[in-house]
Parts: sequence; structure tokens; C-alpha cells
Amino acid sequence: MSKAIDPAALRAQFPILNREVNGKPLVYLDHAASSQKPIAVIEAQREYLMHYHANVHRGVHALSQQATDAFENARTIVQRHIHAAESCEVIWTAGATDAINLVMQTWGRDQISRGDTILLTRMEHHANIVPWQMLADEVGASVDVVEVKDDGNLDDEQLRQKLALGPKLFAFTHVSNTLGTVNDAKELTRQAKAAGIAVLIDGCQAVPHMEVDVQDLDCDFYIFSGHKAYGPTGIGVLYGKRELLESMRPWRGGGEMIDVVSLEDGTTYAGLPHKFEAGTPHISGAIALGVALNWLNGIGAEAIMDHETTLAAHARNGLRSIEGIRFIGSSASAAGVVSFVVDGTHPYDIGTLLDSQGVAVRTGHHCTQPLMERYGISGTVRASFGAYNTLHEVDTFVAGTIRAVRMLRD
Amino acid sequence: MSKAIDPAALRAQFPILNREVNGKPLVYLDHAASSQKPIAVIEAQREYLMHYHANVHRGVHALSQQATDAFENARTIVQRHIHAAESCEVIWTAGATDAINLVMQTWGRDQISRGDTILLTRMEHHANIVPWQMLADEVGASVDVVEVKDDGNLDDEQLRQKLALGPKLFAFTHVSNTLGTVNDAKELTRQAKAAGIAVLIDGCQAVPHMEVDVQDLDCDFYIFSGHKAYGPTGIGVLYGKRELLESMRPWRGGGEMIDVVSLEDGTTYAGLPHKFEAGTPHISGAIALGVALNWLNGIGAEAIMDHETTLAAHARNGLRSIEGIRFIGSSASAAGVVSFVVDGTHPYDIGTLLDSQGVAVRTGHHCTQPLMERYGISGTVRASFGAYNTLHEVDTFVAGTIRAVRMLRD
Amino acid sequence: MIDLLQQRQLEVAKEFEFFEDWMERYEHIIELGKELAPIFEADKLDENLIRGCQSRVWLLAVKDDEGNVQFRADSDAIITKGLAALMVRVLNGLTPKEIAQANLWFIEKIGLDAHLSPTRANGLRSMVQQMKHYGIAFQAKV
Amino acid sequence: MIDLLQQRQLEVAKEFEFFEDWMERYEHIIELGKELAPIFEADKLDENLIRGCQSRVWLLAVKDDEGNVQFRADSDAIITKGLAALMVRVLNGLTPKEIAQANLWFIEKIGLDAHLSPTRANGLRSMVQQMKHYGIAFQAKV
Ligand SMILES: Cc1ncc(COP(=O)(O)O)c(C=O)c1O
Ligand SMILES: Cc1ncc(COP(=O)(O)O)c(C=O)c1O
Repeated sequence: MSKAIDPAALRAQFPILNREVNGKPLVYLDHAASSQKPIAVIEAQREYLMHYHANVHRGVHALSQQATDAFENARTIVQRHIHAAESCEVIWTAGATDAINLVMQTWGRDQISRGDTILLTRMEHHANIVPWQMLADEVGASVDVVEVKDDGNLDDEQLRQKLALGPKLFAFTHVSNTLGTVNDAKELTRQAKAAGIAVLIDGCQAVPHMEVDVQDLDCDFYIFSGHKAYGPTGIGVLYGKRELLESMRPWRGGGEMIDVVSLEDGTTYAGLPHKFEAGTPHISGAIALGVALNWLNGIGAEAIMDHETTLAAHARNGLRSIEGIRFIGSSASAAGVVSFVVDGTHPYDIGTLLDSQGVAVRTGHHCTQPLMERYGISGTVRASFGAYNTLHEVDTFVAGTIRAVRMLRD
Repeated sequence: MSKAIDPAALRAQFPILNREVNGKPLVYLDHAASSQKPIAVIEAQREYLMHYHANVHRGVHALSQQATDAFENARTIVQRHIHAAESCEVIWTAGATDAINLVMQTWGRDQISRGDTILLTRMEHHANIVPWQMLADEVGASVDVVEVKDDGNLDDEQLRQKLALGPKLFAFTHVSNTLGTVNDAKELTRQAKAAGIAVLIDGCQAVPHMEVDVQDLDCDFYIFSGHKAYGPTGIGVLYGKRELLESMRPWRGGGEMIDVVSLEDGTTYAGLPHKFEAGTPHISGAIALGVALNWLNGIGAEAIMDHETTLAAHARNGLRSIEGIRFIGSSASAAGVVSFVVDGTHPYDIGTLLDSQGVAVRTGHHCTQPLMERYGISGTVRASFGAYNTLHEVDTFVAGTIRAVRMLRD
Repeated sequence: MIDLLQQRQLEVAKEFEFFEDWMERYEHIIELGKELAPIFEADKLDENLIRGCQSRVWLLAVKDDEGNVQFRADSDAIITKGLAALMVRVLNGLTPKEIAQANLWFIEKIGLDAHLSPTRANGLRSMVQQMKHYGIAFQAKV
Repeated sequence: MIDLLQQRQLEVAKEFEFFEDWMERYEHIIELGKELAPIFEADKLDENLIRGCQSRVWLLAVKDDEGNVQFRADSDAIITKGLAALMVRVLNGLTPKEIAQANLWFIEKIGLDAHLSPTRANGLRSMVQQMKHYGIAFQAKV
């Protein structure tokens, strides 16, 4: 059993949570868009820039060595965190979006051709849709989706049918940023792999909330962003199976990713992971992401997930009294996300009125327009929780929403 | 006339300069690989993460608004700094390498085809070579270079001849990171544009050291990295002329860069600059880069350049007494970079011995292997200066080099 | 000559003076939104649409017999509609020139300037710009 | 039975004990590098090359009549060559098994462990690994 979270103690580590917004104490319920950062992460980045910044690799001087060691150590932290077999399977990217585009432009361009199908789900974030649409357009392939049922779960039956049609790739989100649905990533991967289909998992909303083991999942690619996992902005991760990464051509060209550059004899490339890391990397971001994942580990993924689902359940209970409320997504296995619309009100109005009470929620399509279409709406109000949120904050949010709806309807 | 720099006063703003390395005070002469950061930049990034971090754009809540305003304000700072006509001509990238690859993969893929030539110079950084080789390989185009003369200047006569052959693109560095050569970017651009050739300028080593005016240069693209210009890691800039950027297809797909995403009706893209900024950007990095450029401006580009060339001249004078020393690059218009080899010694040995005396220089090919080939060497020792370096540090470096050479030769 | 624009702005500023916090201000804005007559569905055309990131605003303008501009506006979000109502109330019936040159100080005065930031999701800034464009366009056509 | 490996490591450790700073240590390492007989140009083959990022190391190994391993090494950088000389001095003539299982504590003792970091540009770590690989390979062939 994991130790339960004490959010009060945790909160002391998040300086931003002390601030006021519109004269009210900030209640930050926009974790799914980006998490706040514990002081350890902020200080790690500052510490690096203050005391041992230098460009990594190839430097003979001590600073460069120290920076390189810290940078590569962070890679090892990521490897252990997601249980990758080797650290060279961890590629630093600028974020989740960048990581998916890397796979699309390298593996995708080589493996997907005219007539092929790329299978997605209706609940994907635009980051896991648009790159595949672009690729499909370019090579004459097509994009298909597994539909979502009313409750926000994938249509398993349809999934089986669509896998049987033999798509080249099945790319799906581990946890939905809009619905909170937690997909059974292991089972989905098993089905796809059994049919010889490559699997990419978008782990943006999973890594901050649960244990992830890429070897156990057996997926080909797994990607996530640092800034949603208590880490800094501008850094993300692509995990790929070694043989796969090795077989892929490089994407960005430049320093670091080369072996020998010659104008006359052509250029040869470096091995993993550097082959995919052209140019000076986001050194401070990688180091600070390592600290964030260690911090997450210290609390425990299970404890965080327990805490967040408790908060979400409490929020649903409170909101249920609102007449005309409709929850979007009500999967039994939902993570700490509550999305809803209220008859006769616009999400923007509710979001604005919550903001004026100090409560930060996200409103709109959450970069999942195809999912909005499915539910026949243009957007939702979404509250999403992190380790640092409290039941008291949920109460403030619920009371604020009730007040907002009353004002809008009266 | 610009005010002369007082490096002693400046140094107080760089915490890292107080540290010791191998028991000796750090003498950091590796500015061209990456600059150190003034405290204002480090604190701006920390301040952001401590007090107003949120995901940008689309958020109705106050934090998101504050973050977005700061992020977009940083774009305006960059615009003014490089004298771009409009802020939407400033695209955030993960760095210079990422920026060049963006141009290669969008503009390049559309404009360069079989039989076309891409003209570079022998002194380019791998970041401005490898992407073009990759593109050339892909489409059947070829890469040609303008050679460098013994003194490290471009061969003007050859340039004229090669421009007359009608390449599609001329991509060159504003300032050489290995030689220090400052190319007459305005004149080179003028010649190319007169022949209807597109121009991309790699400004990595120019922005930290001199005034840059992209409208005056009249180049099509101008790129640079934040971390070499007193800014943070993980952020860079692509400037492009508006019509050009507008005509280009997007590169990375994902959130932010879309207008409407539909699985059935296809996806439409956002306008500039967002079209090229898929995914959550490096918010803290952009904000801190804005602070770095303001800081640079406060000191004045001219004053920095004056200071650095004085240091470089002082270093050359001191080193000249070493028997068998050979300076690589001796252009009259050289920026604050001193590259050299010493007969009978390996750059790695000199670099290591300097490091043990606290002096950080870079050794090796500096990501310019084709240039090394040209001079028949495998690498150089390179000292590169920033606004914070002093004559006293140069003396320490010179004495340390003399001592190292003596040890290696005895 | 009474300066209608000044008079109306003073009036609005006064109206907002006594609100203690944003909730009260929004309460009033929502009120104004509800009072603003909706436009016809048939007028909700793309060409009349001002896209904010989240809420949509429709804005129509015609020149009346006296050469003054008559605005009509609507939005799918009630707060945005209330803001639109405020703008219409201040600018309606003025001459194209007055509109084109209007210095809308009341926006800052009543604390709505944050809503005018170019990065705001509500489109208020675009709406103000569009109203001024109408002013300029109608001036030109004289 | 004298443990040659231990004895040599103790010897090297003692030799380095009295150096005050890195410059003195490097002075000695450079000395060792100069004393190490260079390998034939003909042996500088790619197959014998261990690539560090900046300096190149060539390493050759043969089994002598007694079944012990004889190493030869060279480098284009003299400090790297000195490091190689140290390694050869400590491991030369040992049995394949001794080499394969060697615990090279002297490296940390004399402060060279920083040079062993996987990210170091000099290839020392690869050299140590390669020497052990030879040990393992020669063991297998017995
Ligand atoms: C001239 C030049 N161009 C391009 C680059 C690549 O910059 P980055 O590694 O930050 O992408 C560098 C930096 O090494 C450089 O000096
Ligand atoms: C499920 C999911 N996938 C992908 C992304 C894109 O991540 P980023 O914007 O950090 O690249 C997000 C974040 O919005 C997300 O929630």
C-alpha cells in the first residue's frame, strides 16, 4: 500500500500556491494543461545556471564535464522512471508534440505509404492527430479512429474490428486529457502487437499520475512532456525500443548527431541517443525534469492517483446538484479530471466567473476538437487535479461553479 | 560612441564566475559554445516558475493570461532587438539547429528540387551543413560551398562565380564560431538577392556580439540560439520575412498551430507565428531570453564587440611568443575568438592542462569539420570571449597555455 | 455641443464605480448582455463573425439616414455579449469619424483593459478594432 | 603468492601520493606517456582504434607463451597516452582471468575517476572496457 498524500505538507513546496488571483487565494485546477513546479525543480534549474552551466559533450573542461554528467544522469533517471531497458532509448525532445512529430517524420515516413492506415482514437489530443493527418496527406495514407462510447470509454468491439483491418500504427493516449479516461494501455498494446501493428502511446497525462513501465506495456514508442509532470517547460521525452530507434533515420541535422561531417564524402551519424538530438539540448530543462521525476517517485504514483481520484469524485458529487449539468466522460477508471457543460451556459462564462473567484480551470476544446464533435459540444469546463490540490479547494471550486451558474441563469 | 564596458562591474552579475575549478578561480573562455547567464536572466526564469507559470494561449484564467502576456511580450523584445518589421515574423524554436531544420523541412522541401544547388560556405557550423545535405540527398539536389582563404575570409571572387551559377539558396554564417571571421552579411545578401537567390543567415555568433538589423540586411531568414546570447537553454529564434513564412507549409503538427481539427473535414492551420509553434512552447525560456536581450541592449552591442576584440588581440599578442603556434583564422574583421594549434601538441592536451589551471577553453573541431579539413588539422584550441571576460583572465589563459606547451614538449 | 462619446463613457464609468469586486462587475455585465437584443440567426454569418479563441462575436453595422453608425452585436457567451453591449452603448449612433477616432478611456477606467489584451480569448479587442474599421470604412464612403 | 595486480596498484598509488595539484599529476602522466613505446604506424588500424571524442587510442593485445596478456597502446594525445601507459603498466602480463576480473581501485585512489566518466572525451573508459574484453576473450579461448 502506498502512503496517502498530505497535500498541506506538499503545498509548502509550491511557491505559486501562496499567491492571490483577483484578490482571492489561487485555486489551481489546471494541472492537465500544465502542472505547477515544486521548489526543488525550480531551484535545480537555477542552481545549474548559477553554478555549472556549460555546453555538454565534447568539452574537456570541468564545467562541461559536470554539466554533461548531470545531463546524462537525468536521462538515466527518466529511463528508470519509465522502466526502459537502456538509457539510450530515452531521447530528449522539446516536448510531447515534438516527440510525436519526430516519430512521424522518421519512422512514419519510412513505414507508412500509400494506402496504409494509421489508427487513432476519437479522444486523442491534437498533438496525436495532426502529425498523422499531415503524414497521411503527404504519402496518401489514411487516418481512422476508434470511437468513444457515451461514458468516455473506447469502443472495444470496434477497436478489435479496426485492428483486424491491419493498420500500420495504432497511436493512442494512455489517459485522456479531456475525459480523464484511463485506457488499458497494456491490453490495447497486446492486441495491436499480436496483430503485428506498431504502437505509440501518448503518456502526457499518465506520467504525472501513475506508474508507467514501458517494458511491461511492450509499446514501441512512449512519449510525454516535462511541464505536465512537475518539470520545466521546453523539454519532453521520446522513448523507443532500441532496435526500432536504431533502424530509424535521423530527423534534425546538426551538431551532436553526427559522427563525421564531410562535404566531399558525405556525413555519417552518431549512435543512440545522440542521433536524434541535434544541436545544443535544453540542458537545464533535462536536469530539472530528472529532479521532478525523482520528486514524483518520492511521493509515489499510486498515492498521487488515489488522491486525485478522490478529489475528482468529491467534485462530481458536489457539482451533481447543478440542474442541467452534464459530465463529459464518466468512465469508472477516470483519472483526476472533471469535464462538464451546463445547459444554457457557455463554458467561457463559467471559466471567467471562476477566475474572478480565484479558481483557475480550463475551458474550451482542450485540443480535442474531434472529441467535442462526438459529444456535440464546442467545449467544456475542465477541472484537473494535481498532488497539491485539497478537498477544501474542490469545495471552493464547486461553490464557485454553483454561484457562477446561478448568475448566468438568473 | 558607445560606453566602454566595465567587466568588473558586469562580473558581479554572473554568479558562476565566482566559482573555482580544480582549486583555481574559473576563467571561462568558452563563450562561443555557450554563454554564462546574468542573474537577471536566471531570476526571470525562476520568478516565472515560482509565481505565474501556466500554459499559454486559450486560458481564461488570470495566470494563463499573465503567462501569455509575458510570453508574447518576449516575442516583441526579440522583434525589436533584431529589428524585424512585425512580431509575427519571430518564431520560437528549440534552438538554432531546430530553426534551420524548420526552414529546411518547410521552405526547403517546397523550393529545392532535383538538380538544384544549395550554396554554403566552408566555415559553416554542422547545424548549417547537415540539414542541407539531408535535404539534398532526399530530393537529389547538391550542396556546394564557397571556400575560405588562408586568413579565414571567404573567397569573394569564388562567391561571385558560385552565385552566378544560380543556386536556390545561399546559407551562411554571420560570424564564424571557429575563426571569428565576421562576414559582411549585408553585402553577401545584396549579391545573392540581386541574383534572385534566397538567403538564410546563421546569426548564432552575431547576436551576442553585435547589432543585428534583419531589415537592413534584407535576408529571408535569420536564426540564432538563446543560450549563446546570455539566455537560457532550449530556446531559439527563427526570423523570416512575413510573406515567406505565410507561404510556407507548417512543419510540426499539434496544438496551438491549428485553427480547426476535424477527422472528417481535415484540419486547417493557424496564422503566424503560431502555425510554426506546435505544442506547449518553452515559456520560461522565451521570457528569460527576452530579459537576456534587454540586458544585452543595456550594455550595447558595440561596446561588447569592442571589448571582445580587445581581449582577442591581447590574447594573440601573448600567444605569439609560443614557438610553432599557428592561428587558425586571422581575418582583420574577427570577433572575440582565438583559435590555434601548436606544432607537436594535441589540442586535447592543451585543453586538459588549461582546465587543470581553471581555464575553460574548447578543443576539437567545434562542429566545423569541413573547415578543419581545409586547414589540414583535426581540431584547434579555441578561446572565445564574452562581455564578462577581463584582460587579467586573458593573461591567465596565455600564461597557462605557455606553461602547458612547455610541459607537453619538454 | 454635447460630446456624446464623453458623456456616455462618464456614465458607464459612474455605473461601475461602486462595484466591490469582479463578481459584482460581471453580474452587471451579464445583465447588460441579457438586455442586448440578440441578432437574427440569419445574420450570424461568417462575414459578421469575430473569432475569439473561445467565444464568438457577431458584429453588424449600418449607416442610418443621418449618416450615423448603428451597431448590432451578439455572442454565444453572455459575458462577451455584455462587453459587446457596453461597446455598442458607447459608440452607437455616433458619426463614422467619431467612431474612427474614439479614445475609449472608459475601458481602462472600469478595469476591463485586461480583456483587451491581444492574447485574450474573448475577442473584445478584435471587436473594438472592427467597430473602428466600420467607422473608417463609412467615412471613406461619404 | 604475490598478487601482482595489488602490488602494482599500490605502487602507482604511492607514486601519485605526493602530488600537490593536477598540474603535477599531469606532469607525471605526460612523462609516462613519453616513456611508453609507440606502436607501429602499421598497427594503427581502425580495428585497434578506440574512439574518444577528441583523442584516439590504439590498443593491441596478444597472449604470450605463458598464456598471459601483453598489451600495447598508443594515442595521438600525450595525456591520453600517459593514462594508457598507466593501464598497461598495471595490467600487463597478467592472466586473462585476472584482467577480466580486475578491480582497478587505483584509478579512484589517484583521482583519475573523473576521466572514467562515460561522457569523457578521452576514451579512457572505453580503453579499460576493451582491456577487460580482451581478458574475457582470451579466457574463452583457453
Ligand atoms: C555558428 C553556429 N551555428 C549554429 C550553432 C548551433 O546552435 P545550437 O547548438 O544552439 O542549436 C552554433 C553553436 O554551436 C554556432 O556556433
Ligand atoms: C494527452 C496529451 N497529449 C499531448 C499533449 C501535448 O503536449 P505538449 O503541448 O506539451 O507538447 C497534451 C498536452 O496538452 C496532452 O494532454
